[in-house]
Amino acid sequence: MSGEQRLNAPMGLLIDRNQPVSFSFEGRHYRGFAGDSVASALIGNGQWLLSRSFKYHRPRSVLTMAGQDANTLVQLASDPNVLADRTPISEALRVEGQNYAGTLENDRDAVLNNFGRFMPVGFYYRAFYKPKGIWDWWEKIIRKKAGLGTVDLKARAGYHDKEFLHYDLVVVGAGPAGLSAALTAAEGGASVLLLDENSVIGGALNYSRFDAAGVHAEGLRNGLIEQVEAQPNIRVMTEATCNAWFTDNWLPVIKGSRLYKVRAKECIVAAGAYEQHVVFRNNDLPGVMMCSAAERLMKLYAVKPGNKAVVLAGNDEAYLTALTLAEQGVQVQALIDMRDKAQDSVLSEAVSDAGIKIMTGKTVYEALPTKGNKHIAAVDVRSITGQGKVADSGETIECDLLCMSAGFMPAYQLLCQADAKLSYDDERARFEINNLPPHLYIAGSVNGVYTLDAVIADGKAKAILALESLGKPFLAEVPTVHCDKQMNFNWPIFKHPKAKEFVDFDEDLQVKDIVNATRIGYRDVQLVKRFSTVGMGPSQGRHSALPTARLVANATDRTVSETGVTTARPPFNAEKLAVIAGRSFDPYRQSAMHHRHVELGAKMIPAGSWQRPAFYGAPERRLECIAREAHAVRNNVGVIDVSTLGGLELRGPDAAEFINRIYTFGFLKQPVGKTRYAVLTSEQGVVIDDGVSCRFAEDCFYVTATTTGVDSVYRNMQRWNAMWRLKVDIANVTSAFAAVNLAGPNARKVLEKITGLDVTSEGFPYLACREGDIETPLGSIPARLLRVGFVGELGYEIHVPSRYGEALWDAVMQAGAEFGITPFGVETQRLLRLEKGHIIVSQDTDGMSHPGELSLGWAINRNKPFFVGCRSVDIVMNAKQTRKLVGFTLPAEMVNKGLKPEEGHLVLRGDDISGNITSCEYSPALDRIIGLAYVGIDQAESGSTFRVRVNGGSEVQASVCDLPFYDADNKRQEM
Amino acid sequence: MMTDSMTAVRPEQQLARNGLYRKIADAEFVATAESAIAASFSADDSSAQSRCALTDMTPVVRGGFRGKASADHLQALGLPIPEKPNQALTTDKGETVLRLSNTEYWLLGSVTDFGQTVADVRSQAMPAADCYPLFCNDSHAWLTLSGEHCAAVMAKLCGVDMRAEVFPSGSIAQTSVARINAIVVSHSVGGKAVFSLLFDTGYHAYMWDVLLDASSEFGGVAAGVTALMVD
Amino acid sequence: MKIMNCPLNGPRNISEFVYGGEVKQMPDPASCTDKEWAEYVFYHNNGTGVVREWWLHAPSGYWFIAERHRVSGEVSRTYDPSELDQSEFFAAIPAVPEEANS
Amino acid sequence: MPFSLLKYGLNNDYPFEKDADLPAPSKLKSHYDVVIIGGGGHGVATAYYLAKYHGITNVAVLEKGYLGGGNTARNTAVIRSNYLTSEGVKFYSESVKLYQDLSNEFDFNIMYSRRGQLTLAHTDSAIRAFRQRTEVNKHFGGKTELIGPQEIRELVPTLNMNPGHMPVLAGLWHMDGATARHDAVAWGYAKGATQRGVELHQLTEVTGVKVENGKVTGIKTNRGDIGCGVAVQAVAGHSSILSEMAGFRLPIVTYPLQAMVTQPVKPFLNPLVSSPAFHCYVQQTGRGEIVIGGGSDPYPLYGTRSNLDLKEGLLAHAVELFPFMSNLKLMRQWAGITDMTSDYSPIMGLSPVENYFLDAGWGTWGFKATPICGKTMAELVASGGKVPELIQPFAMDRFDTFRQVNEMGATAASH
Ligand SMILES: Cc1cc2nc3c(=O)[nH]c(=O)nc-3n(C[C@H](O)[C@H](O)[C@H](O)COP(=O)(O)OP(=O)(O)OC[C@H]3O[C@@H](n4cnc5c(N)ncnc54)[C@H](O)[C@@H]3O)c2cc1C
Ligand SMILES: NC(=O)c1ccc[n+]([C@@H]2O[C@H](COP(=O)([O-])OP(=O)(O)OC[C@H]3O[C@@H](n4cnc5c(N)ncnc54)[C@H](O)[C@@H]3O)[C@@H](O)[C@H]2O)c1
Ligand SMILES: Cc1cc2nc3c(=O)[nH]c(=O)nc-3n(C[C@H](O)[C@H](O)[C@H](O)COP(=O)(O)O)c2cc1C
Ligand SMILES: [Zn+2]
Repeated sequence: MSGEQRLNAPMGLLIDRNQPVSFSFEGRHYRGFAGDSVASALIGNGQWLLSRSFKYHRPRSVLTMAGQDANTLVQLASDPNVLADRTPISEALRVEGQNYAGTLENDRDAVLNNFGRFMPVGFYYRAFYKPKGIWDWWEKIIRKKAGLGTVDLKARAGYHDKEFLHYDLVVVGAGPAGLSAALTAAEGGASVLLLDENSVIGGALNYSRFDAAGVHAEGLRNGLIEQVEAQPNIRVMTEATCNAWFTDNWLPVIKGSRLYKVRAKECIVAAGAYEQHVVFRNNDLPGVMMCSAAERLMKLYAVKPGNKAVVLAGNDEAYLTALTLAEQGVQVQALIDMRDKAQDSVLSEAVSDAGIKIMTGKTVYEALPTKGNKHIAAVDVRSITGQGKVADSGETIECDLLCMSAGFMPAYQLLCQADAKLSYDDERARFEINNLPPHLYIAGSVNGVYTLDAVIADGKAKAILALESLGKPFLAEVPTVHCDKQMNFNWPIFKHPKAKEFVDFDEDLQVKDIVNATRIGYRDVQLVKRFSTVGMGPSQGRHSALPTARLVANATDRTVSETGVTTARPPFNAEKLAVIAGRSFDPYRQSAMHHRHVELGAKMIPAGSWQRPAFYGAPERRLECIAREAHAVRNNVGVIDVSTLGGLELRGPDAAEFINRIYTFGFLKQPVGKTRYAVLTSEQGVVIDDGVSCRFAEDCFYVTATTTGVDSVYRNMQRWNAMWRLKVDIANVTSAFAAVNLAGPNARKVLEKITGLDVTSEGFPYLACREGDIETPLGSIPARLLRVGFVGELGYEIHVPSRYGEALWDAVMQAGAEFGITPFGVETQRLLRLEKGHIIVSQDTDGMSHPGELSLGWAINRNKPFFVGCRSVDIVMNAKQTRKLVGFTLPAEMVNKGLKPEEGHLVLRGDDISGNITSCEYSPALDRIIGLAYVGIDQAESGSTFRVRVNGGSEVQASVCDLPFYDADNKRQEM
Repeated sequence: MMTDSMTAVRPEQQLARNGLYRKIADAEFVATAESAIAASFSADDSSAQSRCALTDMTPVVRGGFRGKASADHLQALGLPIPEKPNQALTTDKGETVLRLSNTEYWLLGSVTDFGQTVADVRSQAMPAADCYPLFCNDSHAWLTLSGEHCAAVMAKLCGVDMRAEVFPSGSIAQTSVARINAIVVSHSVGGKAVFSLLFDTGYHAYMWDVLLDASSEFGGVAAGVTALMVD
Repeated sequence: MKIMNCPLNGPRNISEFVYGGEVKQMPDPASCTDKEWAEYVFYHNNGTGVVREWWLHAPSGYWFIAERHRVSGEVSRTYDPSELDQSEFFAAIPAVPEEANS
Repeated sequence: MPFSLLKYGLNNDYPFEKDADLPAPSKLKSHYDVVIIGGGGHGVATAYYLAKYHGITNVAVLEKGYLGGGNTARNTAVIRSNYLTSEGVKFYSESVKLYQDLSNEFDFNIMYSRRGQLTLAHTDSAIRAFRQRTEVNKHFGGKTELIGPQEIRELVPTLNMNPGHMPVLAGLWHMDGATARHDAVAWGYAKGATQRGVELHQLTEVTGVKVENGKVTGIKTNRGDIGCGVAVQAVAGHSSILSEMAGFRLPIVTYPLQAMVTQPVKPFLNPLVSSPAFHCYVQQTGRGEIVIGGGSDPYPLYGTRSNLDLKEGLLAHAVELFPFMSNLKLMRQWAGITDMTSDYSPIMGLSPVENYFLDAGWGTWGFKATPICGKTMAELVASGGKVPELIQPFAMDRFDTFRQVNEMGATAASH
């Protein structure tokens, strides 16, 4: 653990010694090399302490050097919980520690370490709530200690986008298994995407040693990589993580700030295996790491992980690590093998020949810290006397590095997400993955195959299977794969009376925590997880799953297979929200006249995906604007863009019959040239949309629908006709038409100027529809005209092909200029229609409103055999009615009293709620407050009064009145 | 780069307009029968355009027919009929016939006559039954994406594989592009291989921005129709 | 993401489709009991086996029928609704009146 | 340090076996007075109140997996009572009241945390609906207000008031909004029930329901058949499967519902925040993770596999609302199987089979109802089938009479 010393080449595969990089950690400056990770650069500088643990604030340092643990989580300026062993350094990068009080070095919260015994597993459930109410106080204190890093509230996402990719075969992991699979598949003619999360391909070949001489891997690696890179059918993607497996081989691959969504016809997962730790006291001290971590430090970064090492072996791999350590000048004090002997005697001879003492049948019982607890200083080595049991005394061996390997756990995450089953072979002490879905294969160490030749054969074998499934049979025999290498020591767990033998580093969970959870009754491994939080931290159980399963099995008299492990869920690695969110697609839709409204200063509001003018003018003068616009419509002429209104074109010999079945009214006898109100009920008998049906020919109807309802109305129509099979063509023409409603006493005068149609009250009476031309200075526009009365004045809707929409608007505005034509918005329209007592579906109706409650009985044809919802309408209308939508006014003196009921206020009856206000406005035309409300059926009589509770809790009396409020005999709209 | 037969015009002087013209106001527009189409941009760079270009074809006339008699009707008018749904055929004069279902056909006008031929087809007498003209000239906007990176641009917006091997000229995908329903056609316009996108006119400006954004990685630029008129 | 095979458009991501409910037979509204009608409107088999369902391919506006397993999610068959007899949809097949069809 | 922890620290024998929350597994008896199918929160709460208030303890709770491993383990633990209908508000308010005392009642801390819930309105129709909910809530004594942008900024200064094309116009501020350690609720009930003599049988799957003369008489399980006087089905996502065993159909469709959680960060968000228009709600747990939830999957399925699609949309929305969350790291995504009714209200009470009682249709909103469900279902059982007034509106036959209790607007994406 000395200063800036780096090993010589060929160590340091990833770094460029010619490119020094300086950065800071906790305010201190350090130098590393391009290619270094934050962790390798810091350790290269002798800075071991990287983070503080979640619960006890224990000092932590690298464990895997592969981003598979939470020990290296650090804070970047606006990026919390960043993996120091996967994050490259860059010039002037500022890195901080996280989760401490004071400094990382002197964390005041580290005292929590001494109180561990008062915090048994699940202690939160057993304290802090007596006396009643005290929890509120405790909670605040406890919450302050929660969390790891800190979010930067000013952070914003950079640019993140996504890309869809399609391949015959995706190979996840470019270790020997993946390389060999990709090569075979590409040779067989498949298009292959080969993914690896690291910056270079090769996987374990890059850092691991495969034989005593240490030569086999190098040649193999170079050969495989060269061939893969030369193969045109293979696309290699590095620094790319396959972050989940979703149904039908749908693979999210994250590379930098881009999310690739990859569809693979076939997928081979060659993701390798995670080395496992030995559970003993203080196994979390800085300087205690996986064998593979030490190898990565040396091979990838040329960092010497220590000067005096002890290697703790549960398999032969650790022997190889000992050899590399020795070769790189680390004094290996001892190789402690928990087994009776190594499986491969060649290896143990090589280790002995290197002058390393091999101690078999022993384990590290405890790691002893330096003064200050920041690093390992020695190990207490004991003979193993039984499962998890050790001799009463042993020997102490000094060291500043402990490399351990208890075994390997397959990288099962992606496969578990594919519902593969993880089974445990109690005899061989290893997991197996089976029950894979079709088109998904595993190869290499994830498949429990460890000898290099077998790994390569396995990759090839799976590629041949994938090729077969692709219909590209490969004329080669499927190699048989055989591997009897024993990787796992079956009980690498040594409980210590003083505890701190960590099973889960993320959550600071010790052996007793797991065992005690089962003793308190949480026996299922899933309950153990939820009670103790084992496996719920940032590394999601990559290292705790196996020891937990073993401990739970042992404590509950079951086998590990019976116990199982908890479910691995997406994502594979923690993923930034911004990457998944991506570039935000927020589609918006504009009418052909949109820019005219903006130019006129409209306040635009959303209406479904559309934007519509609410009114024209400054938002703070809303009421004034609405009043002005309403006045213009009532007394002169106004125009509103109604392009967003849904439009459906129904044509064919059965068009009338079709509409007759869809809508409640009768349409068979609707005359050509006339419009009819059309109400739509759901199959439950609830009013869900309304519009106007225009018959332009015997076999041609144009039906309007609400802005937000039309898509679903259209879909439902199509579905009904897939069953009815009537001769009708149904088209959603909403976007094909732009439209305005020209309304007000002077509407006819304006219209006259721009059309040759007979627009007199006889020639074009109320509720008629016409086809004709609108004349503009730029030419004439074919139009459909509907004489309708939604706002209660003489009015014409003019619908034109949308390409003419802007010209239509201009023509109307120009023709109306001499009358002072006033554009009006949706909010004004809402007031005007309220004065006429017209309902707005979804504002004045809710999910239960049936035609009876809305007094729409007149719009239901009782003589026809069927319409959608008819039977339900019968049932609900025949049942006892409970409420009704009525018009109401407040006494004249209530105007301007500040007691106007608002939409949503309640109607009361005694102590009960009997209804609610759906619409309420001050009507300038009537100088009264008017509205629509659901009231109890007994309150619905015209002239009767009811109470409304308004803002502030006071009540007002409203009286039921007949509709419409305005122009009761409809003279104005029919003039 | 305008040919002599073209008349320069501003879009707002024409009767028919669309939701995009303000966004591409820096283009030089020429007149179509009733509208204006962007012919070229002052910043036109033909090498950039050949790599990746986005062109608004909305002013070019389109038409459509649906019903059992549609195929016969079109055939009688001399148009080729694609054999199966989701296939497209292009005529010698440059119109493209899309077959969208068993009984639905759309016609995309040629860039050389801005769709006049299609307009003529639309004005022909209709069969007495089972053939209904569609409204796609107004309900749908039309953009083309051209250049060697078309498939790569689409890969950022759409889940259908549009690489030439699997989506050759003559293919149609009715799918979702940047969360909007769209019809994507691989065909040629003015002799140039393009992807045509047809989608709800209300989203005209939205889709333009989305496509430009996606193509910026490939140096994508806005181009006028003259960029498509290669011989 | 699941792939759904649209009879018109071929295999597509399931996000392009809209689920439209179980295929149910409508009882004769003119003669069924209220209870039978309520069963039709509100109640579902919602079983764990293969269910016949309505699906819409939204970009092309095409409705079809899929037979899908409610646990594995596997879609065993998709086809045009015309392949089903109308009696699968209606206990009493609605008649087209003369005047409408003239 | 609270005194209660000292005893653990000072005693080397901890845990004392008598302190066990749950007893060891036992054999099934041949007959129980009451069999409760489903060991989720609702099932064990029913057992608890049966034993506690009604002295009925010859009760077995049968759970096919592990205790509380269904939706109880999967839900985002939003507890609130700001519903829309009078029936709903009365019912959920009772539940919230019960929740507040549970830790002390159980002698087991469920970490009930009253944070307040803020639901955002981005359109005027949402404001209308929220006003009505506010008023209905207040009418029944709830603490709910309709608040404006300024107050929203003060409550949640980190919120983006102009997300996408939909500015935040108003908010429904529900001061009673809370959360709790969801698993602990099931454990606390199970502990209280088993200590009073109820048997909890995990890994015991019900495979059939014996009905004779229209009356339930027994239950078949993978561990053998048992007789029963009364059976209660409380199986949430599996409701239709159980009802089919008992011989009837339900007005229920089963949809997956997903949720996700980020790695823990230091606390920055106190209230629960939800935006129905953005189909998204977020909250920060006591451990510092951000829990994010949204809308149901778009088609029915009996599966807990999650998908990418929903996650993409949901996180896009979460980041719109809280842009700085873009650097947070998502750690886990999961799903539950929910039993949706068409009116977003539950189905409680009698079934077509005599003595076979229903607690179903909990969809995406039933965690908050756990205490009151247990209490009313216990009353129903103890009274021999007299339906308590509070749950009468939720009878299954409301569908036969077209009298739904429509909570759709008050439930979507706020649970
Ligand atoms: C992602 C998500 C978020 C949610 N968020 C909220 C929220 O914020 N607030 C809220 O109030 N609600 C929420 N909910 C809803 C809530 O989780 C449920 O309504 C509630 O948990 C239902 O409780 P339960 O006890 O009825 O069901 P469960 O907890 O599902 O228990 C039912 C049990 O029955 C068992 N079972 C099923 N079949 C059998 C059988 N044949 N034999 C034996 N046992 C069987 C199951 O294994 C299960 O354990 C959410 C749900 C999900 C999925
Ligand atoms: N000494 C060690 O620590 C160690 C570890 C594993 C394997 N090995 C040896 O290596 C050989 C096995 O090779 P292999 O090919 O099975 O494994 P491998 O470890 O060589 O390769 C797996 C590769 O997949 C990558 N990867 C894993 N999940 C990924 C994902 N979701 N997205 C992108 N990349 C991902 C890993 O980073 C790694 O590079 C055996 O001989 C085995 O003994 C040694
Ligand atoms: C409110 C809440 C918070 C959660 N927090 C975490 C967490 O911090 N870490 C974790 O791994 N899982 C967390 N989970 C998810 C559970 O691990 C698990 O995914 C969920 O209970 C579903 O079970 P399953 O995934 O085993 O099927 C949380 C779940 C909920 C409901
Ligand atoms: Zn939801």
